[in-house]
Amino acid sequence: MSDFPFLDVVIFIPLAGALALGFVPKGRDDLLRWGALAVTLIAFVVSLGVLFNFDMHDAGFQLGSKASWIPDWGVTYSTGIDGISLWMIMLTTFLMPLGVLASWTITSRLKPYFIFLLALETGMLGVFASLDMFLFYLFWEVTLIPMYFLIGMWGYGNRIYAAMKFFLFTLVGSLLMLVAILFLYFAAKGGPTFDYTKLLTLDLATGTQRWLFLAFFASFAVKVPLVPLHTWLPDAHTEAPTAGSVMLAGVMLKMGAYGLIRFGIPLFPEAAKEFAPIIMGLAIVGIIYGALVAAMQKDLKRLIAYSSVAHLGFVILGIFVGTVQGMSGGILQMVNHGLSTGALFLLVGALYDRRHTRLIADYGGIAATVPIFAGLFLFVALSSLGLPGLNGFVGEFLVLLGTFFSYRWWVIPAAFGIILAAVYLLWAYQRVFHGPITVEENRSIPDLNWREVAMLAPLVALIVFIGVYPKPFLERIEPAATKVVQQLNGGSTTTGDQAEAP
Amino acid sequence: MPAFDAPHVELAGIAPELALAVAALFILVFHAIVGDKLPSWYLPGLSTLGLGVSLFLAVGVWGEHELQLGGMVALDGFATFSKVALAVFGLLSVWLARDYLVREEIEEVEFYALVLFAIAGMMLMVDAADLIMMFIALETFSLALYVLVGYKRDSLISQESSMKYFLLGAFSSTFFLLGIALAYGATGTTHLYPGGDPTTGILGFLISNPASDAALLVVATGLLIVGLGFKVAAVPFHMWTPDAYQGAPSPVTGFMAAGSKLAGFAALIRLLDTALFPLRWDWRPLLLGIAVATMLVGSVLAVVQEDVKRLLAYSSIAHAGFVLIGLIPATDLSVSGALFYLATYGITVLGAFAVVSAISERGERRVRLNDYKGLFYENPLMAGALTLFLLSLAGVPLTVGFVGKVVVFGPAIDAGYLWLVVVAMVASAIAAFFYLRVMVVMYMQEPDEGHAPARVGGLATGVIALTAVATIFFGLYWTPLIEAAEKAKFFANL
Amino acid sequence: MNIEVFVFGVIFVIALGSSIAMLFAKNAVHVALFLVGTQIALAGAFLLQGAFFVAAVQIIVYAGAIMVLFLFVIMLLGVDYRESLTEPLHGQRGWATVLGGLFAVEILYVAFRGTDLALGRLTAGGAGIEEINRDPGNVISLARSLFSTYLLPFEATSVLLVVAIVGVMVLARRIGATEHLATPQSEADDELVEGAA
Amino acid sequence: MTADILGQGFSANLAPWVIAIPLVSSMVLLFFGKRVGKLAGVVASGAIGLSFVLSVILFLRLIGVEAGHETYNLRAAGYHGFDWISVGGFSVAFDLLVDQLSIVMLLVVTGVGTLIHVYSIGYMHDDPRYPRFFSYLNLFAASMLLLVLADNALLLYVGWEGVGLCSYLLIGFWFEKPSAANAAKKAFIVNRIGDFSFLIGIFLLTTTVGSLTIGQINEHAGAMTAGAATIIALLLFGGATGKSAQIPLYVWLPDAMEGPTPVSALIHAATMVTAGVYMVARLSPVFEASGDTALMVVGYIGAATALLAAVMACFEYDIKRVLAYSTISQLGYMFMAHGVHAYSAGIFHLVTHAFFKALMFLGAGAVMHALAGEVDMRKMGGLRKVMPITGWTFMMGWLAICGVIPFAGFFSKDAILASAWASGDYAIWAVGILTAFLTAFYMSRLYFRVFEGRVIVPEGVHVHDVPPSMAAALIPLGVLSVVGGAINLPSILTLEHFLEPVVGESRVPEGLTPWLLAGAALLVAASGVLIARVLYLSRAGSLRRRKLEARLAWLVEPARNKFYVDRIYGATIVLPGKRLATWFADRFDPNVVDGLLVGSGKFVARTSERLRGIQSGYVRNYAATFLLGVVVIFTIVLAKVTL
Amino acid sequence: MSVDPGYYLALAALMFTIGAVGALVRKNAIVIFMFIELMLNAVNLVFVTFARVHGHIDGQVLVFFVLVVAAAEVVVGLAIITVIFRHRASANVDDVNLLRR
Repeated sequence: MSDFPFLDVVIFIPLAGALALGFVPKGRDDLLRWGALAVTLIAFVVSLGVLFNFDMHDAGFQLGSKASWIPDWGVTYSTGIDGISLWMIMLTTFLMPLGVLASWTITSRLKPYFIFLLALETGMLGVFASLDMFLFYLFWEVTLIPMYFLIGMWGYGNRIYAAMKFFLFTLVGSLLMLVAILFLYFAAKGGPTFDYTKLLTLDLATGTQRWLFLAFFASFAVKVPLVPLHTWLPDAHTEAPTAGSVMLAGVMLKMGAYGLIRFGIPLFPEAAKEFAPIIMGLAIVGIIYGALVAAMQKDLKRLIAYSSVAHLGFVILGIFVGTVQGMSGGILQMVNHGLSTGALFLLVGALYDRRHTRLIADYGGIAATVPIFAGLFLFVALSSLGLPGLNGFVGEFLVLLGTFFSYRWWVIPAAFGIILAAVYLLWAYQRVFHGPITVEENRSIPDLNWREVAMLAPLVALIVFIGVYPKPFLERIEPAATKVVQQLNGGSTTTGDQAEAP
Repeated sequence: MPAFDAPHVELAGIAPELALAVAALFILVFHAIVGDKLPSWYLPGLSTLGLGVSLFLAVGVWGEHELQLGGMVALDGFATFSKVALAVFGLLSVWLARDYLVREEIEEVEFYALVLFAIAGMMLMVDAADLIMMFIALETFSLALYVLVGYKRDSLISQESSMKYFLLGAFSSTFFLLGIALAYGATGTTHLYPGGDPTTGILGFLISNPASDAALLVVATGLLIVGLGFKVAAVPFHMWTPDAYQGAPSPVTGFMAAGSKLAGFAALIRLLDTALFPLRWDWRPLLLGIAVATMLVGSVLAVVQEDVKRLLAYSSIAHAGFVLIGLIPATDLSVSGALFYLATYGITVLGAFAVVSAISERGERRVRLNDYKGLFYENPLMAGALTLFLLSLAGVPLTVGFVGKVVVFGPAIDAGYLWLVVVAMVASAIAAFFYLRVMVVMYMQEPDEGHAPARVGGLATGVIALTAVATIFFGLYWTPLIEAAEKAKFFANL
Repeated sequence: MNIEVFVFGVIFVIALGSSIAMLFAKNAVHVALFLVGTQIALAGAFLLQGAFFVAAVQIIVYAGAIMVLFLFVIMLLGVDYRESLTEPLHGQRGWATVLGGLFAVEILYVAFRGTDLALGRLTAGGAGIEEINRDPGNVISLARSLFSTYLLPFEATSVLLVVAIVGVMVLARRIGATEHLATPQSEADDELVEGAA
Repeated sequence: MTADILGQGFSANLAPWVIAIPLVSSMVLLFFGKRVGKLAGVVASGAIGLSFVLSVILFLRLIGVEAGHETYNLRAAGYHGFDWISVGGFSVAFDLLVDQLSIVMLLVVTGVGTLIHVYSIGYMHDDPRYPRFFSYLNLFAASMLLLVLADNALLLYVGWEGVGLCSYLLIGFWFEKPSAANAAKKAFIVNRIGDFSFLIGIFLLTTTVGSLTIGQINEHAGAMTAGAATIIALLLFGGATGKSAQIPLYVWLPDAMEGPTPVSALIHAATMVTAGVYMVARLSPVFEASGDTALMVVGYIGAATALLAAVMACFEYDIKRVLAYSTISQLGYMFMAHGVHAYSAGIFHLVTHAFFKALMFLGAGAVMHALAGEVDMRKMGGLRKVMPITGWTFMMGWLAICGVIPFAGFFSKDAILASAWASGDYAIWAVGILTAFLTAFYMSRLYFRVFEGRVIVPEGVHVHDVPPSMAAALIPLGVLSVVGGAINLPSILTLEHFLEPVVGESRVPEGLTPWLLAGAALLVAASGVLIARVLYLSRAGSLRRRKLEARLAWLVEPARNKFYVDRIYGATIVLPGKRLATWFADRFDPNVVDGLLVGSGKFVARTSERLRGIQSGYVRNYAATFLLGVVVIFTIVLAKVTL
Repeated sequence: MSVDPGYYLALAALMFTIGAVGALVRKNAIVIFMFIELMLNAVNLVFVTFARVHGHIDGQVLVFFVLVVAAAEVVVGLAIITVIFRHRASANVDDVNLLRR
C-alpha cells in the first residue's frame, strides 16, 4: 500500500483545477473545455489509486488523514473511506469527466461554468470522505452553491424557480441537521467534539436519538428525495443543464442516502430501528408513486426525475430493511442509479441539443433517424428498469431479497414497482422512438457524434459489467454494509441463511 | 460628607476614545487653518492615522482588567475586543466613504470627524460601566449618526431618514433614560459593578439584597432593553431601521449596521450578562420574545423588498435576532459567540455595503434590485464579492457567517434553547430566500442596457477585497478570532 | 394642611394642566409656552425636594435657553402655522390613546408601588438631602460629585456638544455654499417622490 | 448435488460456448451490422448452427455416459462459471447445467432456431434493418439458451427476462407501425407482471430452500410444507402464465403477431413461449411437493386456456392470429400434461409442437411473403397449387397438429390424453378431447381456406413459391412434423424414459385403454377435419357457415372480440391505473404535495407582503409601534414582578 | 410631614405618558420634539425624586447630564427639521414618507 494520500489529493484536485481555470484568459474556450476535462480525468485517475489501495477486508475507515483545524472548537480535517464511500467517490470521479464532455455544447460563460462544476466535484467528494461532522456539513452545504448557479445560470426556461427551489428545499433540511450536529457536538462524551468516530461511541437516550435522527433525516430525506419531499427534484432536474442533471441525479441524490447510512443509522441506531418501518413505507410509496407520476409526464427530463424518485425509493428501502443484502443492494443501487440515470440525462441532453425540446409529444418515430441514439437509450432504459444482466437488476434484486428476508409482505408493493418501471420507460420509449415520424424536423436529426458516443461508452461498459460481474463492487461494499446493518439491528445481522417456512 | 477627593485619572481604558476625539478635533481645526491647500487625501489619511493609533492603544491594553475613572469605565477584554472591532469598522468605513464622498462631491471634513466621534462614542459605550456613562456615549454616537445619515443634505431621502432616525432615536432615549432613572431609584446607584465595596453598584446591590428588593430594577431592566433594543434594531423597536438604512449614504449605512449594532449589543451584553445577570430569569423571557420576533420579522419582511439597501436593512434586523440568541444563555461560550458574530457580521455587512456603494453610481441611482440585473456580466468581481457577502450573511459554510451561526447557536443548544435555535433556522431559511434573490438578479437575468460599468475607486476596491478576504479567511480558519473572543472576559464575570 | 402638600398640589395641577394643554394647542408657539409652564412648575417640584441648583438650572437653561431655541426655530419656519388637529393616519389616535392609557396605568403602578417595592426601607425620605443641603450645601455637593465620580461623563458631554456643533454646522450649511456642491437631486429621489404622489 | 453430477463424468465445458457463440455474433452484428451487410444472415445462421452442433456433441456425450448401462440414471454435467451475486449468506453463481431435460430443449432451440434463421435469410432479405434483425435473433437464441442451461433459478430468470426483451425488440422490429410498437410494449409489460410473480417465487425459494440451484431446490423441495410448496409453485406458475401465454396473461401473444413471421415462428411458437412449460418441468419437484393443489391449478388453467384459445381460433380470419391462438391452445395442452404429472408428455408435446407450429408459421410467412403481406384468410385460396413447397409442407404441419396418425402431433397429444385419463382427472381429459376436436376443425379451416379450393390471390400480385433459403427451413421441418413423433415411440427411442430421471415417471394407462383413447383422439380429429371440409370446401359451405354462425351467434361475437378480455383488462386495470396516475401527476403532485411545500414558501411571501404595510413610512406610526412594544414589555415585566 | 415621593413619581409618570402620547398624535415635527422634551423633563423629576428618597446628591447630578444631552439633541434635531423644512416647506412629519414598505 502506498503512502501517497490519494484520497485527500483527489478531493482537492478539482478545486485546484477550478482555481487554475480562473486564470485562463478570455476567449480561450477550448482551453477551458479541455482543461476541465483534463482536471476531471486526472481526478479520476488519482481516484483509481484510491480504489486500488483500498483494502477490501477492512470494514473500518482507511486511506484518510487527520489534521487539527480549529482546536478551540474541536474541528478537525478528518477523512477516510470505507466500502460505501469508496464507490460514491468512484462514481463521482467517474461521472465528472462525462459531465464535462456533455458540457461541450455550452457556449456561454464557460469559465464560471467549469469553475462551478469543478467546485461541485470537490464538494461532493468531500461529503463522501469526511469523518468530521463539521467538515461534512461544510462540504454538504458547499455543494449547494455551485449547483444553484449551474441550474440558475445555464439551465432552461424555468431555471430560476428551479434553482431557488432546489436551494431552499435542501437548505431547510440541512439547517435542521446543523442543529442536531451542534447538539451532538455538545453531547459528546469527554468534551465537545465533531469527530465522527468519537461520536459513534455516544450512548444517547432513545428520546434524544429520536429527534436527532429526525433532524438528520429531514436533511437527507429532502436530498434523496423521499416522497413527499421530492417536488424540488423534477424542477431542478428538468431545468438544469445536462451536466447539472447528471451530477444532481448521479451523485447529489446519493448524498442523502449516503448520509443516512453513514450518520443516520450508526449515530442513532435505536431511533433508526424505530423509524425504519415508516421510512420504508415512504420508500415504497415513493417507488409506486414516483413510477405512476413518471408515467404521465410530458417532459422527458421530468419523467426521468420522477423515475429517480422511484429508484431512490429502492435504495432507501434497502438501507432500512436491516439485512446485509438489502443494504448492499441499496448501496450498489446508488451506483447503478448514478450510471443509468446519468446516462439517461446525457442522452436527453444530447437530444435537446439537437431539437431544443424535451417534450415527448414533439418526438415520435425517431428510432428511424437516430438508430444509435435509440439503441443506447433503450439500453439505458432497460438498465434502469432492472433487466437482468444489466446493473439495475443486481441492485434491485438484492434490495428486494433483503426486504423479503426481514419484511416479507413489503416486497410485494416494492416489486410491483419494477412492473411500473417497465410501463413508464417503455411507454415513453415508444412515444419518442416508435411509430411514424409526425414532426418534420425529426427527419433530419443527426445521430450521436464521436464525443457523445465517447461519453456514453464508459457508462454502457459499466452498466454491463456490474450487471454481469458485480462481485468487485459487492465484496468491497459488504464489510461496511454488514457493520451498518449490525448497528441498525443492535448487534445482530439477518442474512438469508436461515430457512423458514412462510 | 467627605471633602472633595480628586479622582484618580487613569487614561489607559479610554485612551482609544481619546485618540479618536483628538484626531477628530485635529481634523476640524487643521482643516480650518489649512483649508483646501493640501491634497484632499490627507483627510482620510489623518482619520486612518487616528483610527490606527486608537486601534494600537486598544490592542495595547489587551488582557488588562480593571475598573477605572471612578467606576465609570471597565477596562476588560470584552471592551478591548469590541473596540478593536470598532476601530476596524471605522477604518473600513472611512476608506469606503472616501471614494463615495469624492464621487458624490460632498465636503469631507466633517464626515471624517463625525465618524471618528461616532466611533469614540461607540467605544465609550462598550467600556461604560455606568448607566449614565452609557447614556452619554449612546447619545454621542447617536447624534453623530443622525447627522451622518442626513449627510447628503440635498437628497430628500437622506434628510427623511435622518429625521425619522432622529425623532425615534430621541423618543427611545427617553425610555432608556427612564430606565436609568428607575434603576437608580431601585438601587441608589448607576454604577454597574462594585468598586472597592462589594455591595455597591447594581451588581453589588443584586448580590447583597434579597431578590424581592429588585422588583423596580426589573422594570428598569425592561426599559433599558427597550432603549438598547432600539439601537440594535430589535423588533418591535426596529421600525426606523429600513428607512434609515435606505436613506443614508451607503458607507454610513454600512457603518451603522456594523458599528452601531456592535456598540448597542456590547452594552446590552454588558448590562444583562454581567450586571443584571442575577436577574436573568426576569429578562430572559423578554429577550426570548424579542429574539423570536426579531428573527422572524426581519427575515419575513425582507422577502419582498425591492431596494438592496432596504433588503440589507431587514437582513440586519434578522441578524440582530440571531445575536440575541447569543445573549440569552449568558454563558461564557455564548457571549464569546455573540462577540464573534458581531465582529464578523460587521465585516461582512460593511463589505456588502461597500459593493452597494461602489456600484450605486452618482447620486445612489442604482440601488434597486432590478438595477442589479446581470451585474455579474458587467462587473464579475463586484458581483462575486457581493455574492460572497450575501452567502456569509446567509450563513453558508466556508464563509465567516456560517461560523458565526455555529458559535452562537451551539452554546444556545448547549444551554437548552433548542427550540429557539430551530426558530432561528427557520428564519435563516427564509432569509436565504432573499439573499438568493439578489444572486438570481445578478447572475441569472440579462443586464439592462444603459448602465455604464461602475467605476470603483481604489480604496473601495481595497475595502471590498479586505472584507472579502476576511470573510473567507475567517470562514476557513477562525481560530484566532474565536480565541480572542473567548478570552474577551468581562471585568466582572459571573 | 401642610404647606408642602399645598404647594405640591399647585405644582401638580400646573404641570399636568399645561402638559395636557400642550396636547391640544394648535399653534406651536402655544405648545412651547405651555411647555415652559410645565418646566417652571417642575422647577418648583425640584425646589420642594431640596434640589435648589437644579431648579435654577431648569429655569435658566431649559425654560430659558432651550425653549428660546425652540421658539426661534418656530419663528424661522413660520409662526402663524397652525396645526390641524385632525388625524390623517388611520387608527393612530386610537392607538395612541389606548397605548397611552395602558402605559399610564402601568407606569403609575410602578410609581406608587415602585417606591414600596424597592425602597420600603427609605420612608424617612429627604432627610439625607436636607442634611447635604445644610452641609456642605447643595451646589458644593453637586460640584464635588460632578468633578469626582462623574468626571468622565462630564468630560464626555463636551465631546457630545462638539458633535452637536459639528452636526449643526454640517446640516445648516446652505446647499451650494461651496462651489462644488451643485449636486443635482438624485434620480432615486425623483422616483420616490413620484411613488409617494 | 453439484459434486455428484460432476462426478458423472462427461464434460459440459461446451455449454457456455453454446450461449456465447450466438451472443458474440449478435454483438458483432449489432455494432458492425452495416459493414457485415447482407452477410449478416449467414453469420447469424452460422452462429446458431454452430451452437446446434455443439448441442449435438453435448447430447452425444450425455448419451455416451450411459454406454453399457441399462438403467436410466440422471445424467448431468455442470459448468461453473463465476460467482455472480454473493452477499451475506446469499450466493448465486453463473453456473450451467446440462442434463436430459435441458439437452432436449437445447436441441429444439438450436435446431429449430437454426432452421428459422436460415428461413429468415430469404424472408427478411429486403428489410433495411437486415443485420439488426439477425442480431436480435442471435441475442434471443443466446438468452433462450441461457434460460435452458441455467443451473439456478435466478440465472434462469435472467434468460427468462432476456428472451422477453428480445421478444420486445423483435415484435417491435417494424416500430414505424404503431400497432407493432404497441404490441411490443404490451408483450413486455404483461410478461413483467408474470415475472413479478416469478421473482417473488424465487425469493420464497431462497428463504425456504436456502439455495437457488436447481439441484438444491429439487432435492429439498420434498422437505417443504405443502402450503409453502403450493405458494411457491403457484408464484412460479404465475411467471409461466406470462411467458407461456396462459390465462390470465395470454393477451399479449395474439398482438405479438405484429412482428416479422420468423419471429413468430421462433419465439412465439417454438421456443420462448414454451419457457414456462420448461420451467415447470424443470422445477417439477416443487410442484409435486404441494400435493395436488398446485398441479391442479396448473392443469385446469392449462385446460381452460387450451379450450378458450381454440374457440377463439375458430372464428379468426387473420392467418397468423389463428396460429397464435393455436399456439396458446397447444401451450395449454402442455400445461394440462404437467397438471396430471405427465411432465415428459408435456415436454414431448413441446418438442413436436415446436416442429409443426414453427413449420406452419413459416408457411404462413411464406404465404404472406408471396401475397405482399396479406394476412386475411378470406382473401386467399388454393395456394397449394401455386406454391407447392409451401402447401405440401404446410399440410404436414396441419396433419400433425390435427393429431392424425402417424404424424408427430398424434403421439404427443395422445400421450397427454392418456396421462390425463390415467391420472383419473377425466374433466381434463374431456377438455383435452374437445380441444383436440376444435383444433382439428380450425386448423383444417385454415388449411382448406388457404391452400385448397379455388385459387384466390390479391390482384396485381405475382405469386411465387419460396426461395431456396426458405425452403431449406420448411422442408426439414415438414419432415420433422411427420416423423417427430418417433422420439417417443414405445421401445424405440423413448423420450419419456429419457427424461424420467429428471421429471419422474409418467403414469400411463395400461391394457386396452391406451388403444381406445388413441382411437377416440383419432375420431375427434377426423370429425374436426371433416366438418371443416363440409363447411369450407364443399359448394354449399358458405351457406352452411352462415346458418351455423347464426345458431352460434352467442359464441361467435364474444369469440371474435377475444371474449372481451382485452377490453376488461383495459377497463379494470389500465384505465383506472392511467386515471390514477394522471390524477397523481397533474393534480395531486403539483397541487397537493408541491402545493403544500411551495405553499409554505408562498405563505411567507404573502405574510411579508401583508406585514409590509406596517412599515407605513409615517414616523408616528413607528413611534406607536415602539410604544406598543414598551407596553407589552411593561406588562410582561409587571406580571412577573407582582406574581 | 412631607409629600410621599410616590406622588412626585406619579406626576412624572403622567407627564411622561402625556409626552409619549403627544409625540404620537401631533404632526408638527417641532411639537413632537417638544413632547420628547417633556418626557425628558419627567425623567428629570424622577431623578430628583429618587435623589431625595435615597438621600444623596447623585440623582441631582444626573439631571445635569440629561440637560446637556437634551440641549445637544435639540440643537441637532432642530437643525435636521430645518433642513427638511427648507426642502419641503413643511414641518409636518406625515409629509415625510418617501421611505416606506
